[in-house]
Amino acid sequence: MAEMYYWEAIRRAHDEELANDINVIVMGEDVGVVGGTYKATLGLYQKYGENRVIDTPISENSFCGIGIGASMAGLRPIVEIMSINFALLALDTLINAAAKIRYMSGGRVSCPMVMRTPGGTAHQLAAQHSARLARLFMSTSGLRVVTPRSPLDAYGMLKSAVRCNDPVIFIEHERMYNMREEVPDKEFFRPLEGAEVVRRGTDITLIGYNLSLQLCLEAAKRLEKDGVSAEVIDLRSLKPLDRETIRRSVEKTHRVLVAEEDEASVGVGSEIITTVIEECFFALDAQPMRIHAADVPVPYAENLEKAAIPDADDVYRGALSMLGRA
Amino acid sequence: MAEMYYWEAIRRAHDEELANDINVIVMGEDVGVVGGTYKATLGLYQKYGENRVIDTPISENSFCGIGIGASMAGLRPIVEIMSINFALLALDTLINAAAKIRYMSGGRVSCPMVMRTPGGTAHQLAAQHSARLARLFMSTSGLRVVTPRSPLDAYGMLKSAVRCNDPVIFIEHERMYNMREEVPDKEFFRPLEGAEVVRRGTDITLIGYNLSLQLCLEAAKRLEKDGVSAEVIDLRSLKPLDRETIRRSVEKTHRVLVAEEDEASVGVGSEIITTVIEECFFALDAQPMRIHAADVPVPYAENLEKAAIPDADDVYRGALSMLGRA
Amino acid sequence: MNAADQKRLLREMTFFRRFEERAFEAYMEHKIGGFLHLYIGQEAVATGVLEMARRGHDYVITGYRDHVHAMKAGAPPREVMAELYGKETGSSRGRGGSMHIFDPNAKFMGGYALVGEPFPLAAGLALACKYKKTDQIAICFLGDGANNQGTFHETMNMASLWKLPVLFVCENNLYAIGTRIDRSTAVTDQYKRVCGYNIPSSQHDGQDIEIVMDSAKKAVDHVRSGKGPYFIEYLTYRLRGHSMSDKTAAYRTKEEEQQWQRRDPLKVYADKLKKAKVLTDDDIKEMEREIHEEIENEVIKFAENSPAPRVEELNKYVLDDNPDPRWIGPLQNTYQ
Amino acid sequence: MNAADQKRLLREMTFFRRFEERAFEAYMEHKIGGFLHLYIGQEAVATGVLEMARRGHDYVITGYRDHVHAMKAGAPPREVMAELYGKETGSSRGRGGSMHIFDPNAKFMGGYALVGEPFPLAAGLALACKYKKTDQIAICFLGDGANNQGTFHETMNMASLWKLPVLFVCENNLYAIGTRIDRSTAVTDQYKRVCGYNIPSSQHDGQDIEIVMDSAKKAVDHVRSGKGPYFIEYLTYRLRGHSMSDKTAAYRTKEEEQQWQRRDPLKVYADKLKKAKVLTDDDIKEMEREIHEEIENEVIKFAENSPAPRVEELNKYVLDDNPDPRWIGPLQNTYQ
Ligand SMILES: Cc1ncc(C[n+]2csc(CCOP(=O)(O)OP(=O)(O)O)c2C)c(N)n1
Ligand SMILES: Cc1ncc(C[n+]2csc(CCOP(=O)(O)OP(=O)(O)O)c2C)c(N)n1
Ligand SMILES: [Mg+2]
Ligand SMILES: [Mg+2]
Repeated sequence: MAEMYYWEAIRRAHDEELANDINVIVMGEDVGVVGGTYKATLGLYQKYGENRVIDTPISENSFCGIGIGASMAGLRPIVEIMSINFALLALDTLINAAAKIRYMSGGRVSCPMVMRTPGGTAHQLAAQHSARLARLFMSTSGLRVVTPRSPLDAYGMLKSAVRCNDPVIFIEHERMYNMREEVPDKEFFRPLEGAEVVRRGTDITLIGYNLSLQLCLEAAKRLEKDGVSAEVIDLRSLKPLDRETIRRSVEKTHRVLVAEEDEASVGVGSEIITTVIEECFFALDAQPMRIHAADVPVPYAENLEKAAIPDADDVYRGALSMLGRA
Repeated sequence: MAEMYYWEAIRRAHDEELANDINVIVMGEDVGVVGGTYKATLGLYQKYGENRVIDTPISENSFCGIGIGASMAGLRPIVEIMSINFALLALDTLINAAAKIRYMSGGRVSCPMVMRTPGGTAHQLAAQHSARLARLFMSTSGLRVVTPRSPLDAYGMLKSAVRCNDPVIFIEHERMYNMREEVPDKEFFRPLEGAEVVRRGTDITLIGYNLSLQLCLEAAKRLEKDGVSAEVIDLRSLKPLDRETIRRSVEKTHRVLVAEEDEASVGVGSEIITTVIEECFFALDAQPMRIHAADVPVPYAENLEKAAIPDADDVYRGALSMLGRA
Repeated sequence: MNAADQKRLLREMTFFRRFEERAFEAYMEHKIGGFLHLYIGQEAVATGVLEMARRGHDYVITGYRDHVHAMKAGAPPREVMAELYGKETGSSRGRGGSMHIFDPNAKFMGGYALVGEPFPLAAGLALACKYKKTDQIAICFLGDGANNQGTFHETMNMASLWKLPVLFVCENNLYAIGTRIDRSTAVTDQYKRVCGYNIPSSQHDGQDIEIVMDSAKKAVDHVRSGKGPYFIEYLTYRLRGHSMSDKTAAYRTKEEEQQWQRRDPLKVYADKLKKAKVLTDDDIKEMEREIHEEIENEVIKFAENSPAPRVEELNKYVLDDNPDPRWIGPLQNTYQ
Repeated sequence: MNAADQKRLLREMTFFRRFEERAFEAYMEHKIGGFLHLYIGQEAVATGVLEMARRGHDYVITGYRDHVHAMKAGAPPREVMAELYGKETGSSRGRGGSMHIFDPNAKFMGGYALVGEPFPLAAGLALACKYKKTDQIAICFLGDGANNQGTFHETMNMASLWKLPVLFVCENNLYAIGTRIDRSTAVTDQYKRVCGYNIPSSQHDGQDIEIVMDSAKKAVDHVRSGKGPYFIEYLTYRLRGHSMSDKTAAYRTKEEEQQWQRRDPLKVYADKLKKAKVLTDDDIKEMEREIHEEIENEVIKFAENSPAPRVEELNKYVLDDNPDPRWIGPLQNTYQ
C-alpha cells in the first residue's frame, strides 16, 4: 500500500484497464506523447502505442463522437476532454447521441464509453476556464455521472466506469490532482452508484461531492471543536442519485446543508435540497441550506475569485447559523 | 385589437423591431426565403431584404457566434435556432462567449442579441427533437432567459428583448405557436423581468412557465370545481428569477406545486422548490411538489410519449394530493 | 451485370418507393406521428451504394431520411414499418420512430436527427474496424446541408489523418429544407469541399443506379483496401417536400421539379431495362402487384397487428437494465 | 519603408518582448495568476500584420495568447499589465486576466480561451462592418491547432458566402501545446485548408517583419476592397513553452528550438537593420535601456500601484448595470 496522488490513481486505472482489455482505448488532446495535461496518461502512449492512446486534434465534438461510434462497435474508449469548459463544444455528441442511443434504439445499441474531464475553478483561470457544469450532465437521462472525492475512489471508480455498459461522465477537479491518499496495491473496484457516509454525526448532514466534499470535511472538523457532530455525505454518483442514503441521514440529523462549487441557479444543490424535501420534508428541523458560488462568471482577480467561490469557512458558518449558533 | 396566433405575435415583433432600428437583423436556418419553420419571420425577407433577414447554413455554433460578434459591433441580431435541441451545438458561443463577454471585459463590451428557439416536446418527435433545456440556460449567469406564455407576452417580450443590452435566450414552444389571443394593435412592451400572478387563489400556488403554465391554468380551473382556490404564477423570466412574487404567494397559500415539462433532475422545478425553501420554509403547510417528465429520453411511441410527459391531469392530481384530497 | 440482378435492383427500388408511399398514407391516417422524411426520388443512391457494400458486415449510418438505407442494409421492412407505427416489434422497439431506425444485426447504426452528427459516429465505427483489423468499412450518408456543420471538417481531418476505412456519401439534392445550396454554401460542388483534407473524392449522377454502382464500387474498394477515407457525391433530388408539412413552392419552381421527375431513378432504370429487353411493361406490372401484396400482407399487416410498447416499460433502455453489480454497486454504507 | 519606421518597428517588437519577459518574472513572484501564454518568438506576425491595419478603426480579435495583439492594436501597455495583475485599472478591469484582454477603444475585442471561438466572432464583427458600409475590416488571429475546430469550417464557409471583410491570420507555430502539427492535421500547410471555400490564401515567413508587412498589406487591401475574406498563414515558432507549466522537452528537440532561436524575429530584424546601417549596436543598447525604464517606471509601477477590484463590485458587469426599465421591468403585479 502506497500513497498516491489523485492523478496517479487515475493513471493507474488507465494502465490496468488498457492491460486488461484490448478493447480499451484512450483518446484526447495531448493524452499521448506528453501524457496528458494533468499526467493522467503519463507514459501510456509509450507503453501501449499510438493505436491505443490517441492524441486528437482540437475537435471536441467530433473526437467524442468518434469515441461514441467506436463504442457502438465494441470498443471501450476513455475520452478525455482537457477541461470541462470545452465540453460545451461536445454536447451534441455526448447528450444528443451518447445519452440517447440506447433508448432510441430500443436497447439494441449501447455506448460503453467514459468521458473524463476536470471541472472546477483553479487558480485565477477566469470565466472561460472555471466552469463546473456537473449539473448539466446530472440533468441528462441516459448518462451516468460520477465524481470521485479521492485517489482511492478515483482509481476504483474509473475502473468500474470502463467496464460498465453505459456512457459515464467522469468529473475530476483541477485542484484535486495533487491530493494524496493510501491506495491498496492489489486491484480493486469501487461501485459507480451509491452515496457514501464518510463521517458519522448526529446534528447536521453536510453533503458535497468532489472538491466541495473536502470543504464539508474541513467544516465538520471545525464544527466538532464547537461541539457539533456533523455527518458528511459524499454524493459520488450524481446520476443516478442515491436518495436513500440522503434520506436516512437527514432523518437522523434533521438538518441538511449542501455545498457545491457551482453557481446556485438550477444546480446540484437545488436538486439535493428538492430531493430532501421530497424524501423527508417532515423530518426537517431547520431550513435546508445550500452553499454555492456567486451568480457571476468567474472573475480573474484573486480577491474577486476568492469572493466568488465558496470555501470551508462558508460551509462552517452556514452550518453554525443553521444550528442557531452564529 | 385582433386575435393573433403566437407565431404571428412573434412575427409582428420582428417586423416592428426591424422597422424601428436599422441595427436589428435576423439570422437563422430558413428564416429568410421560406419565412421560418414556424412562420416567425414570414414575409420579412421579402420586406427587408437579404442583408437584414439572413438565411444561414446549418452551422449553429458559428452563426450564433456571428450574431454575437455583430452585436459586439453595435448590431442587434435576433438569431433563431430552429429547435432547442440544436442549441447544444451552439453552447460554446452562447455560454462561453455571449454570457461572459460583458463580465470578462469588465463591462467594456456587451452582446445585445436575442437567441430565439422553440423548446419542448411536440407530437412524437422522439429523443433528439424533444429537448426542453430551459434549465441549462437558467443556470448560466450573464444570460437573461425568458419564456412567454402567450401571444401577448411573446410580442411584448420579444420587443423588449431586442432593445435590452444583454444576451437574451428567448424560449418558445412548438405546441404553442398556434395558440391564439387578443393582442392590442398599438405597439407595447412587456418587461423581461418579473413573474406574473395570472390567477388569484388562496389554497395553493401553482407555478409554471411556457407550456407548463397552461397545464397549471387548466388544473386550476378543474380545482375550482372541487372548491379549491389555486393561485397560478407564470415565471416568465427564468433568469433572473422573481423570488419576491413566489414568496408572497406561498406565504399566502402555504402550499406550492411547480410544473415543468422537463425531466426532474436539476431542473427548473428543483430551483423553484429550493427558492421557496430559502424564501419561506416556515410558511409551508405541506411538502412542496414538482410535476415533471419521466427521467428518460423522450420516446417516439405515442403511448410512451404521453406517459413520459406531464399533463394538466398530473398537475390537478398532484395538487389534490397535496391538499389531502386525493 | 446480369439480368436477374438488374431486375432485382429495379424491384428493390420500386419496393422502397411503394413502402414510403404507403407510409405517407399511414401518416395521413395518423397511424404514424412525428416527422416523416421521404427518400422518394433518391432511391438509386442508397440502393446502388449499398449494393456494393457487404450486407450485415459493413457499418451503415445516416441522418433522419433513413428508411431506405436501413432496409437496403438489411433491416426487415416490416420492422421498419412497425417502427414508424411506434410498435414494440419495430426496429427500435417503437422508441425511435422514423428518424431513428436501428438494426445492429444489419450493422445499421441509425438514424440521427441532428444534422452532421453521423460524421464522427461513422468515423468511430471505422476506427473500431481498423483497430480490430477486420475488413469491415463504415459507410456514412449525408446531405449537402449537413456538410456545413463543423463536424464535417473535424471528422474529415481525423478520418484522413488516421486513414480510417470510412466512405462518406453525399446525397446532394440541392436543398437543405428550403435553402438552395448556393444560398448556404460557398463551394457548391460537394466533392470539392474535401480538398483540404487529402481525401480523394468524385461526383456522379445519382439518378442512374448503374452509374451509382460503378462509382461506388471504386470508392468501396479504395476504402476497403486500407487507403483511408473516400468522399463520393451524387447529384440527386428529393421529389417530395422535406418532411410532411413542407411546401416546396416557397423555394423551388414547378419546372425544376418536373425536370427532375423526368430523371426519377425508377423511371430511368425501368426505361433502360426495357430498352435492353431485360423486362417488359407486363413484367413491371406483375412486379408492382407482387410488391403491393408484400407491403399490404406482410409489412402493413405486421405493423398494424403488432402491440404498442408497454407503458410499464417506459423506463427500460435508459441505462443497461442488467448491470454487473461489481461495477455498479450500489455501494453499501456500513452506516445504519 | 523609411529608417524611422524601421527603428520604430524594431523598438515595438523589442518592447513587446521585454514586456512579456517582465510579466514572466511577475508571474514567478506570484503577482500574476492563472495561465500566461507568451508570444515570445512570434512578435513579427502580430506587429507586422497590425502595422498594415488601421489602428483603432479595424477590429482585432484573437485567442488567449493576446498581449502583443492587444498592445499593437492600441491597448495601453500599462493597462494590459494591470490586467495581468488583476487590477481595477486593467484593460478588462481585472476581471479577464491574461487570456481576456479587451479594449474597445482600440477595437481590440478579446482575448478568448476557447480554441476556435474567435472565428465566428470575427466574422460577426466583419458582418457589422459590411452591413454599416464602413470601410473597417476585422482581423482574426488564430493558431494552427485552432484550425481543427469545427468553427473554422463553418465560419470560412459563411465568410466566403457573404463576402465578409475579414482577414484570418494563421500563426502556424507548428504545435498545439504538445501536439506537433503533422500529428493532428491531415494537410499541414494551413493556407491550403481553405481551398474548399473559395477564399484566397497564401503562406509566408513569419519571422521577418518586412515580409510579414508586405504580404499583410496585400491581404488587407484585398479584404478592404470588398472582395471578401482572405486567409494568410505565417510560419513561426513559439520559443517558450505553451504556458507557464509546459515543458517543451516532452515533445520537441533542442536542435529544433535552437534552429528557430536563430530566426528569432528580433534578431532577424536587428541584423537586417544593422546591416543596412539603419542602426548600431549602441543604438540598440540605448533602445533597450529606454524600454527597460518605460516598463519599470510606467508599466510595472502602474500595475503595482493600482488598486485591486473592490469585492463589493463582484456582481457588477454580469448584466447591464443600468438597464432601461421599459424593457426590463420588473413587471408589477397588481396583486398584494
Ligand atoms: C443540428 C441540426 N440543425 C438543424 C436541423 C434542422 N434540419 C433538419 S433537416 C435539415 C436540412 C438538411 O439538409 P441536407 O443535409 O441537405 O439533407 P436533406 O434533407 O436534403 O436530405 C435541417 C436544417 C437539424 N435537424 N439538426
Ligand atoms: C476548445 C478548447 N479546446 C482545448 C483547449 C486547450 N488548449 C489551449 S491552447 C491549445 C493549443 C492551441 O494551439 P494553436 O491553435 O496552434 O495555438 P498556439 O497555442 O500554438 O498559439 C489547446 C489544445 C482550449 N483552450 N479550448
Ligand atoms: Mg439536401
Ligand atoms: Mg500552434
